[in-house]
Amino acid sequence: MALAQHLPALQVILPLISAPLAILFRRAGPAFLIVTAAAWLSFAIAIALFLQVDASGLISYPMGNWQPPWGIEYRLDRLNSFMLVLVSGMAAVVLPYARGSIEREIPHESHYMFYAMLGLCLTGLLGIVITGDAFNLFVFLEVSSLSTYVLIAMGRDRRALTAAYQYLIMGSIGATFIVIGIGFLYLMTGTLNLADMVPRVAVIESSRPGLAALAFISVGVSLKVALFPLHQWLPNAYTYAPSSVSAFLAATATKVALYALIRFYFTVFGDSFVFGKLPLPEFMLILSLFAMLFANAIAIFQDNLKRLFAYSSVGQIGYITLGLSFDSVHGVGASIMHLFNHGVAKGAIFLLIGGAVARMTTRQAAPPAPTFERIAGLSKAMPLTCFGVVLGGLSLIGVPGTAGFVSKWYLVLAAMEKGQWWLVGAILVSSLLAVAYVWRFVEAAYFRAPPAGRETGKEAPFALLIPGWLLILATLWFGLDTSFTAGAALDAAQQLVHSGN
Amino acid sequence: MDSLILASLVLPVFGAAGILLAGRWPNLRESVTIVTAVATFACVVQLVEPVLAGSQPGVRLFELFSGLPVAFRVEPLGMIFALVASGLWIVSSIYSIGYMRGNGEHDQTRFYVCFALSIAAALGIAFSANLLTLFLFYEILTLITYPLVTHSRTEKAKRGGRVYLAILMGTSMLFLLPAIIYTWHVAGTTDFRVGGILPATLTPGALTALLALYMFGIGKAALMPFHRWLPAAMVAPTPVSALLHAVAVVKAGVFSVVKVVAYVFGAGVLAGQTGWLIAVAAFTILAASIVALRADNFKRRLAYSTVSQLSYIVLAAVVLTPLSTVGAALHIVSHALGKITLFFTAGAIYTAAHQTEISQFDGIGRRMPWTMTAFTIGSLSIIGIPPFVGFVSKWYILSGALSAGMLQVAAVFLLSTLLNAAYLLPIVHRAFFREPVHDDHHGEHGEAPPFMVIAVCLTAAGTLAVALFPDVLVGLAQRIVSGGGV
Amino acid sequence: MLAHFTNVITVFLMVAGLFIITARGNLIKKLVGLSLFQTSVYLLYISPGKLIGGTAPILSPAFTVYSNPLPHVLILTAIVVGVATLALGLALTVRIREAYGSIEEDEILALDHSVEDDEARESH
Amino acid sequence: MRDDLVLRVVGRLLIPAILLFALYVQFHGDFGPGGGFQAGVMAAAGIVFYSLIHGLVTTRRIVPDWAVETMVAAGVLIYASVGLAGILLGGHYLDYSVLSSDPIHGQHRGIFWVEVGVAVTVCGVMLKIYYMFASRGGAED
Repeated sequence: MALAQHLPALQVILPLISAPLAILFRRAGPAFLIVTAAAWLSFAIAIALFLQVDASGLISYPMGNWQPPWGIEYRLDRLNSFMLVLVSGMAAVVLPYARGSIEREIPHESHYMFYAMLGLCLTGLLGIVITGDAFNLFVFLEVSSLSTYVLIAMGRDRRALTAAYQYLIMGSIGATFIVIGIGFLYLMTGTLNLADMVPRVAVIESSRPGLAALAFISVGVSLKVALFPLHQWLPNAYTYAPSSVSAFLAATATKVALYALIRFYFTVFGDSFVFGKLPLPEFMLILSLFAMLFANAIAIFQDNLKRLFAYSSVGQIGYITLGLSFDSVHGVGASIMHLFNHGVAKGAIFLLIGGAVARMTTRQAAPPAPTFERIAGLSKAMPLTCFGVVLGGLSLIGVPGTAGFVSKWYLVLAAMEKGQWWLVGAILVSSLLAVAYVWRFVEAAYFRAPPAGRETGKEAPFALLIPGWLLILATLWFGLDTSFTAGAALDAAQQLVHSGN
Repeated sequence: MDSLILASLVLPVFGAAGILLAGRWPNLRESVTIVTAVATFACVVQLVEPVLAGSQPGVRLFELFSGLPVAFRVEPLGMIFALVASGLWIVSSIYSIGYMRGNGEHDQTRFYVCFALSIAAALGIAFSANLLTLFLFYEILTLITYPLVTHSRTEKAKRGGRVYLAILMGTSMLFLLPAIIYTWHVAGTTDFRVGGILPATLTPGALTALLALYMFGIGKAALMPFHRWLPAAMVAPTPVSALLHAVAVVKAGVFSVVKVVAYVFGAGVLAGQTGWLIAVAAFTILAASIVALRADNFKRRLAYSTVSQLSYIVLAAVVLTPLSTVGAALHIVSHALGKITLFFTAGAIYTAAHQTEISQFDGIGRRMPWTMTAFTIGSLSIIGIPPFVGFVSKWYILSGALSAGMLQVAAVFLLSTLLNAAYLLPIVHRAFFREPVHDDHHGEHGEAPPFMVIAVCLTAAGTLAVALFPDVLVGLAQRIVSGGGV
Repeated sequence: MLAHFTNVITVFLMVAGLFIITARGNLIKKLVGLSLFQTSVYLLYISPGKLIGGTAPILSPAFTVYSNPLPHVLILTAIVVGVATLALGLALTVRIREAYGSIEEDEILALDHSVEDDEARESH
Repeated sequence: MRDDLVLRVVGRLLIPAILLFALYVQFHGDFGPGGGFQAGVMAAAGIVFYSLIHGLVTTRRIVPDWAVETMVAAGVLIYASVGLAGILLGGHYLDYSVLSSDPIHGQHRGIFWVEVGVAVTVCGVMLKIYYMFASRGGAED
């Protein structure tokens, strides 16, 4: 069918069209239907593209029939076809959830705007992943960022506004750094096509502008990644955003930024330069260790569950960057796997917590912060929600049988291949820190008596429970059947890692 | 054959689902438990004959990592462990009914569900064909027993649960997991094979480090200094302590130790490398016995006794002679039968008399003759007095140690036998030969509920029966060393 | 010479912008800094695209030297993005002002802290 | 709002000229400096000028909020549909050459519609921003 060849374009265009359509209707119902349909279709497209890449390798789509490197090219390989599945899949799960959850969080008259912004955010994220053009990447980055700021600011708590503002400043600085870096690359190579850049960058990468480009891009993308210590914006943003937004961002936004990092480091500059000739791996390794140990330790002492799991995200991002710094097939593969596995698990946790919060919210007041005091004894009222959060937590810890275990296995294996036993220790210690914060939840939800005055006896609404549990089941599934995650991730790593170790 | 393996793993899981569904009707729920237990045991028993005959039926599920599947293979040692775990599940289900109802415990449905799932996990460990599968079920067993340990939901249970989880998860994550990954890294496989899988190129230093990671990583074997979780787990209801912390969980630990020593390292690789481990195990045996001697809380004394007895098995395994390996396998059975009897007694006394401290047991044997007789038999078996099964296993272990010329090991065994007697027999004496103290708090009481008494007598009889008819077990145990047709 | 000159300006704007963002507590001033910072990037792109003596890239036999149009196009996009960011930032500032009664960062933080203290007290 | 005769007269004279010039810039975009972006800003500037003279309330009656939002959305939709038309007519996304039998003509047609989309959206966004700020803090009178 002729349409099949246009799937790369449709992947991005469908959500892009859904956003203005949602605004045109100006009503929550149709807006929801349109954006959800777009998200589901784009999920289907992502799967189709993944299979297509799996079967026949690279796909290139020239936008407007301008052949690369002159025109903008959408380019799909193992890595980004895998990422597309994650991003669009999360959107497909989060959207039905959002319908139930924003009811209590956002005034009804702005619902259509919420859906439009979510559609736009999805467009941006998918665009970053699929595009083969450096400047286009920046534009999509800003599309997703701007819509994200709006989405975060829609939280009912006024601190959502300051969180969004903080993120706007940090995010814009990050994006501007990226665009400066891309500018240097363009000035030096005369091209914006990432694939076309590769041979030309190889010539100039040791020059001063080349290094400056790498530095600017590194810092800029790290800001979006929330790599420790550039993570300051993340805890507030995740804590005060509407539940569905927290879940979607936690699962996709930082992951897509990490994708951009991988793309620049491994494809454009080449890992043998970035990790072989520069002291970058040491640098990244130290930052990753700080993230894994400090952020996870900070997480233990949080009182607000959403903030706790936000800090946990910073820690888990440390795992991912640690894997990248190994620059080996298993290390990079573990990182790519963990992008996916952590995204799914963390998304599930935020969805389930959001369900619990929704149940505790009355229509008049702002949603209460899910503090440990408030969720004390919650397991009696919401057994399924609590059990789901625990299972998601087990994946964060990396208990066998969950998806987190698979990525941890490869990460430890990669550390062993490097002969770095102390790193093995650090990875495992940081997963023990995860045990500590997950068990704080367990003890609060299962052992403490419910606070006086809380209504008990009601499980979270099913419309909110099902999407969360769907992701939990996915976590368990990918903990046992790894042919999709590990297969794709290791293949992608194989394509990315060149340095021959 | 494959279906039997899978059935014995899946039946308890279905049983758990059934229990959950039948939660509202206690009689139905308990029937489901017992029917499931019997059916599971029946499945396991049917596997005995082929294994005795030398075949090792196996089944491969999905591949978790490329070349590293979740797979099951029934070999003689696993067969023994599975028989013990599933067989005693029946008895302890009967016992649980008496205990849970007698004490009016809350959340009984959750209790039975977790119990059934624990058994499934234990069987998974028993049948695992490689380290990965073993680790998978090992961790599941830790997690699924956590709700049982903390069943009472009190502050004390929470603290006990913390210790339990911290030590078991901590050791398995910090030591066991890297050990397994390292094994996979250097050997390219994690399958259990007779003679070991480690390449000969490994330096002695690396080998020792790896052995240490395994031995301390398998925290369930309760080698000192990682034994504290076991006394901490005693906050659980007694059926849990009895089946899980005398049989399923701790035996999963020592079972894993024996498997790792026999099938990952292999006697040849380890020869001469295990001196320090023998010392640690010997120290654990003696130190735990001495702690047990001083404990007044009945369950605490039993717990430390368990710690000590577990190290018997570790010690027997690392002596590395065929006889001692047979002894280790048999001791898994004999200690299971003996110790479950003792724990059942503890629960019976708690239910009937609400006593937990040994100093309160004066004259209790006169009121609870059946229970305390069973206790005496169990004690004698643990001490190793013929004609009970404890004697058989100790005999093999001792002969093994002597055949290897390890006199100091033999001495440790003898010394600890004396200590066993010293911490168990005074209880018997107290129960039967002291005048009961009459206090007004508890009033008169009689025997424990019938369900419990039946269970206690069954296991006590078991210690005798197995000692008199040991053919099947000894046959299986000898299959371990004779190679079992791999 | 010209290239050097623009580079100096670019770097000056960049540093000045970043300085304002970090050193000023007023939310509006921060946005001003952000705009300056972004503006420096426009210069960075545009100035190398300009050839002295070059003309607009419209093909004509009379000219042989053209300026590169691509940076202009890119920066047009970047400007749009910058405007959108600025507008959104200002809108947020307005709403922060409505919610907190202040646009000074330290005052807002103080208000937030007092709220968090209240929450903590409530729950204990 | 004070009624200022000079302003009103100047406004009446200038606003049509501004809007007309916006259209000129829009349609001349193919041949000279100009295009949808500039045209949209100019048109919006004309309306903003009107509101400075006649007040926000009056302006909002003429160009209501829903119309502004519709403009924002419609512009993007126009752009996206031009792209989709490319696919439907057998080319790639945003392939203008297939929009007409003659590729050059097709390019014209495509660019034209894309520029229309840009103009509509830009005008909408500008007004949206203006409304957003102007209506805050009691400025509405």
